[in-house]
Amino acid sequence: MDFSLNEEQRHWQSEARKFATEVLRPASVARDQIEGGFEPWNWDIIEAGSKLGFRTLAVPKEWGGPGADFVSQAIVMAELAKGDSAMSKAFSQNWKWSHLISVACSNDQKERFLKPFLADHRYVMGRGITEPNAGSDNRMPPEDDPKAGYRVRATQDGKDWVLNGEKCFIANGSVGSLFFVDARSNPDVNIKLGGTLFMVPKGTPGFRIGKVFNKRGWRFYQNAELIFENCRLPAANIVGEVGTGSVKAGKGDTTGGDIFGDLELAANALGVCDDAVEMAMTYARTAKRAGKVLMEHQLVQLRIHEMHMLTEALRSYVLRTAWQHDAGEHSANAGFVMNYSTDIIQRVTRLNMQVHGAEGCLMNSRADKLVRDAMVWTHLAGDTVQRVKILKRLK
Amino acid sequence: MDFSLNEEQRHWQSEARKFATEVLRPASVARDQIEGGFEPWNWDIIEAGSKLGFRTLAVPKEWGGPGADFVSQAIVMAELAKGDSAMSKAFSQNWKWSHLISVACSNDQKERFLKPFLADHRYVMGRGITEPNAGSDNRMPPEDDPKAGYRVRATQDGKDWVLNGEKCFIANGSVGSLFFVDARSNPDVNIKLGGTLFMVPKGTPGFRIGKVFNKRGWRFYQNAELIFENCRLPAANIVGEVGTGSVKAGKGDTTGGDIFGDLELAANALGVCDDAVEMAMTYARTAKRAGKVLMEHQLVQLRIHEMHMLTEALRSYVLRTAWQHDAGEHSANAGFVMNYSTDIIQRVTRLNMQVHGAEGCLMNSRADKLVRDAMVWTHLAGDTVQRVKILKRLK
Amino acid sequence: MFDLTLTPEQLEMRDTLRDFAQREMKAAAIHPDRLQPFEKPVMTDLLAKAAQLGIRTLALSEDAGGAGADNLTTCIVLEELATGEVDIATILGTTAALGRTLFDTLMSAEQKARYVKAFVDDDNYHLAFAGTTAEAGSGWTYHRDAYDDGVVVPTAAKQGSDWVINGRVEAVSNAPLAKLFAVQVRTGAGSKGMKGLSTFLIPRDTAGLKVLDTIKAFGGPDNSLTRWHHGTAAAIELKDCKVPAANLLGKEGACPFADGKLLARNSVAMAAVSLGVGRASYEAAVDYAQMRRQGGRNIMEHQAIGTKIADCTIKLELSRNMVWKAAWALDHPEAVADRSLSELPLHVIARVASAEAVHEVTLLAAECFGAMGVMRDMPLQKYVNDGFIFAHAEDSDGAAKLAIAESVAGFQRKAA
Amino acid sequence: MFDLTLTPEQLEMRDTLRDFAQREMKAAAIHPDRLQPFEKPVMTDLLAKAAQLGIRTLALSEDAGGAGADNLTTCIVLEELATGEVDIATILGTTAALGRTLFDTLMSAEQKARYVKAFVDDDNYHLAFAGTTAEAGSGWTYHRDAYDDGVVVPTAAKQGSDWVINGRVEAVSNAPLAKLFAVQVRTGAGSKGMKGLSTFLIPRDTAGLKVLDTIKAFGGPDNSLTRWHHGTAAAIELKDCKVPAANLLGKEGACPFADGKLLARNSVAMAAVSLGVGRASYEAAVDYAQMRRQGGRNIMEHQAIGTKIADCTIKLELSRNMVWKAAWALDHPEAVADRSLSELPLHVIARVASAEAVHEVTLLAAECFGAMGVMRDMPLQKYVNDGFIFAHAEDSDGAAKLAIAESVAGFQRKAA
Repeated sequence: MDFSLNEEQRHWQSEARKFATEVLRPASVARDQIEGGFEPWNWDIIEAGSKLGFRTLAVPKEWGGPGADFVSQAIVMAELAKGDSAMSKAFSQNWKWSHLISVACSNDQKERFLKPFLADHRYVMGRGITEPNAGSDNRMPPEDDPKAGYRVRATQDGKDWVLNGEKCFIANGSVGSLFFVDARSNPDVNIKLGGTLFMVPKGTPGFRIGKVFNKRGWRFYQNAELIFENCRLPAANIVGEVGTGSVKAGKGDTTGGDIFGDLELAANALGVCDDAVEMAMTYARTAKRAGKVLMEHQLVQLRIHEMHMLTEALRSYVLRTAWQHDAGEHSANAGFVMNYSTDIIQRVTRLNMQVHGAEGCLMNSRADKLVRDAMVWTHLAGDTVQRVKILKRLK
Repeated sequence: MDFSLNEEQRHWQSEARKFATEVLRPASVARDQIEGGFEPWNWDIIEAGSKLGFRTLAVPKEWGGPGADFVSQAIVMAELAKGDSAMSKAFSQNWKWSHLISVACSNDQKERFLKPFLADHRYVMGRGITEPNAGSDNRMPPEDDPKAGYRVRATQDGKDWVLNGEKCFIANGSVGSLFFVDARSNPDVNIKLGGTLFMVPKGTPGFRIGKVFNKRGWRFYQNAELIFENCRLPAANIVGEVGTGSVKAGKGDTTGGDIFGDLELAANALGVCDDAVEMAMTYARTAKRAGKVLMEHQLVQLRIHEMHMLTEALRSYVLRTAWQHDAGEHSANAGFVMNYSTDIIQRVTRLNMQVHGAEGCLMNSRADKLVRDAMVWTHLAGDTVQRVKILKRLK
Repeated sequence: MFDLTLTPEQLEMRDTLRDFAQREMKAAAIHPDRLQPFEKPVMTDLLAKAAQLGIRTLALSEDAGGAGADNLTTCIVLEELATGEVDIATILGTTAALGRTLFDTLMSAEQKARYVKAFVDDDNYHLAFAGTTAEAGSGWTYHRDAYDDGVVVPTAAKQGSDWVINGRVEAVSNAPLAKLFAVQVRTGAGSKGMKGLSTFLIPRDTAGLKVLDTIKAFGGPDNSLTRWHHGTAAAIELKDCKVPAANLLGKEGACPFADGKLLARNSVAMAAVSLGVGRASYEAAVDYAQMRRQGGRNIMEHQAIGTKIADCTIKLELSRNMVWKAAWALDHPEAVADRSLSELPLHVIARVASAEAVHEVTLLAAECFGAMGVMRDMPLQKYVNDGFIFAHAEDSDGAAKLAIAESVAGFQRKAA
Repeated sequence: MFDLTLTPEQLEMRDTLRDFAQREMKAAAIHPDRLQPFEKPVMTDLLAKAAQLGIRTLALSEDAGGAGADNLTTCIVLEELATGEVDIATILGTTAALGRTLFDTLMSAEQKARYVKAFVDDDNYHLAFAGTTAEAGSGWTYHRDAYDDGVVVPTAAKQGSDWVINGRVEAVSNAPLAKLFAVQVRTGAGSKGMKGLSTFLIPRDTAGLKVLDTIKAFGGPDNSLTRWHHGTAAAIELKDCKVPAANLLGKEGACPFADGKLLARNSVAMAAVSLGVGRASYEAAVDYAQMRRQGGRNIMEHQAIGTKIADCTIKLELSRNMVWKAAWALDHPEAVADRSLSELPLHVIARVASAEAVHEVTLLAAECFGAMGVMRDMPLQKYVNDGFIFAHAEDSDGAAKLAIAESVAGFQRKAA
């Protein structure tokens, strides 16, 4: 057993730490305080990080990407998230789709989509699954209701397919150049049999962005509606086969969990927790109550103790899971560590807020921001449906 | 980074698993149900395990022991604890003292104590720190009260030292052949300056065992009073120097935490959690409520999900910490993972009890036993004094 | 008019019982010789003494010879009693609640005439209900219709003017002591679920009724099961047990206990008993924290211990409010009608909330004691165990919460 | 005699306010256009409308022209109001509580004659207290004597029959709206801690009194601080502010607010406001769970959601019991004397327990909404934020618990 990082992993760690400290963190609270759904976004930050390889980190070397392993990916996400959780996610969100392209797409598709992705520092991607009436039903389709789940309709018309319907809460929706869209090629059977995965580039006629959502947390990170009105796509934009369901089409599951998506949220949470621990320690060593610095009060000692303890537990679990991915070891840990990170990020950011306490009628803006960012995990990474679903991965 | 076990680690894992399954587990509940403080103890089990190397596991190879590394030690403790937590502790309790001997004792002392320890399958050891009025004060002596902490008196008389006083709650008290006893060679200064560590073999005149404690959990594991009435010891039985305090005398702390003691409890807890998860899964797949097996009820799914998730987080943290010990990496993780294991073992064993539920007026005896065993962690591994103390290890 | 004043009678009873619990019960209950062994036989002398204080017939109407105490008074009394010893409080609470239900609510005048005098006169006369209700474990059928296969009760067949009963009921509370049983049986051949159930009054000395061994510390194959209840319990066996039709309680096929509503009184009583255990552990911790010195001061003066004590204080305070509210509500259904109280199942909330709170309080209290919290000659470990039993009962655990959620949703279950 | 019946007047007020909150306040309060921006100015038209319903003068005695409502009634009203909008409930609750304290308890007849008519007649007349109390943050000095360096207040110097006040008070609740301030100042030169403090009545239009900008969403250097309170607040600045000696409230050097007891009324009122927020989020979740279909059924019918709803139900029920008890206790000190109530600081317990409960309830409620729980055009994220503010106030957090522990231990702090 050996927990030490290899040279490449250490390289990515120090690059990410530097970028997070110098670029992300200084912009973090300021962008969080910009009103609106789209407005907190900033292309310059994306471009700067892209130039350092953070946008394309997961693209295999044979396709011209950095081809970082999962341990490096986890480390980079955590380091970037310590600067700003939402900005970290804006980079890593691309990794799973570049991974999907390299694993599941035809060479023609790779030429058409992976190459431009690599070439353009502002090319980001997203995936459209959720719809107003299909949230958890996409994750865990009820056995007794074949019509449950996404309803965006894909109809064949000659050699083309025509999409109609709406997706909501789609990450990178307002800024993406390419979307993987789950649509129902056969509405009469369940989504595992009637679902097909399409690649929809920005600018395709009949495809437009609807409402951009204004969120309480992760304000930098974009989230929007996708609207399809007779959006026509060539059959060449289908990932895998028609009607194989999206997981199968994406050749998603080779290590017992989602290859990457679950680990992503856990690693990001780790960075937020690191940030919170550091904030709490710094504050507790200077601010005073009743004539003693906070760090001398047992109340505060116990809070910081818990923050540190939980953060180290999460770090251990994240790194072990990343290694399991790299080793191709079968395990359900990716899902479990994602759920776990939900509990930990929320507890740790709340303890950080408690350590800071209210100063009169005001609260430290970053302590408040971390709590709001952490709330996003509730539905992305740790709702009860996800927990039940992940339990089912156990043998 | 590499989490895989090497050949030696795998060897110890499979040996321990076999012994736990074939010997410990079948005896576990039966011995737990024997009345009395001493009576649940069984020498045959100790002897059988000793023959497989579990009593002497930590003794370095140069002194004729197996010299297993910390990762192996953690794995063995967890595997044995899955069979029976108290029995596992009865073995591992010896490791830290054999470690102490090999690190801090003179060659003469090694000859006199390490050799008989290796030779006799029934030779077990303990350490006497706690006294009726000195519990947490030994761990964290109050700065403003130099008299706080243990009070057993050591008075010099010619070349000998004479001990007087009482220790309580001493592990292996009723069965030990050798005890490391913390005594006050100078009662007027604090224990870091006035404390001296003595080796007291069973049978030393003036040394006897008092009350054997009858515990709610860990019933197999022994706990007793040690009574010193003009107990005369040669100066050759002093560990290190007079008046260096016991931690320093024991050369205890080279990795930022106790070398071994803290990890020990965390690894043991991991075994108990593994046991609980397996019990809960097995039960939930067969027992029914309202016509459905428990595993089909979300109530139960969420409980088992949490049990599994927390257990894997603990495993990750235990293994990482064990590796850090082996790598000589400075870290406070040993203490933190010990505290963490307190929270996890209690939560997981309670969830297991909840999964089992009351069957009429009866509860599964093993589910009940695990909860009782877990309660021991409260004061051994996770009270608030320990947490505050361990926080102070952070730089 | 909202008013939290207790009557002088309530205050006096509380004082009397507090005094009795502290002076007479506690020393015996937490004596190391009693705490250490696994078996803890009921302390029958103390049980009788408590009965002599009128607790057994506390809730029985004054007309019938009891004290006619309302549910709130009963809760106040049981909490105090339970600070002394939980099994005695449970046994008396069960008899007191059943006494009111059986004699004052369910029996015909003729039945009452036959049994009430002996009940009132005999300090050792206890009552037991052997049966099941639709409420038991209903949470598991959350938002589904009742599942009927689980309802297995003894069967009764008519023979002339008698009924002949056969079957067995497991784990009947108070059975080892009870002189009169209310036994739920199936009279409707072919009926299922809660339909077709009837209840018979069966005196202990009835031929064919056998009370089996009291449930011991360990049982099951290889002692694989551990006693997990308060009070005392045993299975009863009915073999061609002949009971006159006159002993039918209410109408045939309409067991008055079936819907569980009559047992709400018992839920609240058990919630009050749990409060007593929580308080005993809390008071022990407060005393100890003000005496034990470490870190240069009494440990109470450390923030970490102060926080635990405060958490206990809050939890007990909130639980008692809830238990008393639920108790008062049982006697005042008109307060729901006039919207002073909500329509929630307050007795379930009280039972669940107090069980969770007391469980946590006993754990926090034990933490204050360090290693002494797990030694068998000290009471803390027993309080902790008692707390676990409260928290992990079928009517105080996750499934019980689902019953609350069903009520919020206005869900009405079709009876099976 | 223990009785949980509400009076017809209490029920009627509850209905009136519930109706007002649902029909008039809610639509405006949770309109996406209000929810999305960071700044949420006080909805002054609704504030005035609520004032017209008599809430502002609710607790003021009838003699003085108010409704003379007791604390329980005030809590019932504020909870309902807060289900509609939390800032309005906070502002009105603050004014109502201070109204009773200032006019009915502290002012001399002469002072009352000067100010009460304007207060009663003017729907936009609010009150503010600018000062500190020994209770504030006392937990941090747990089991130690009071630490005095923290007490910094404006100073007052005698000048003829006037006092000249200089200084600044941060974050005064209601300051942006208040027409009359009760300002704590140090009159005793050289005095320390809570000794030598006096309180003056200072009308808003007094020369030298300046109310600074209302606290905005962001503040501090680089906007490093975020608004973290309910209601509305601002700093006040006093520059050579001349106040006649006749405006001294009570005796010089004996500030009636110093020990914090007078503000218990306000603690309980704020606890009631927190309940309203918890209920608003809970009711939203119940409605949504009965409408949203996933997994082939309304999500309410899934055990996981049912458990969350039940937990919310239990927490709110327990909190409300506690708040009402504390409210009633404030009006009935005799119930402590006759031992119906314990001597615990019930208002602190109510504040802490309801803050924690409401915090948890808002989080559970938001979980039922999935992604919609974090969208700014939906009310859930605001309820969650409101819940955080309640839970992380100085008087509802860890330090407040230590005040409870001190009371359990019977610790008496020497005032600094």
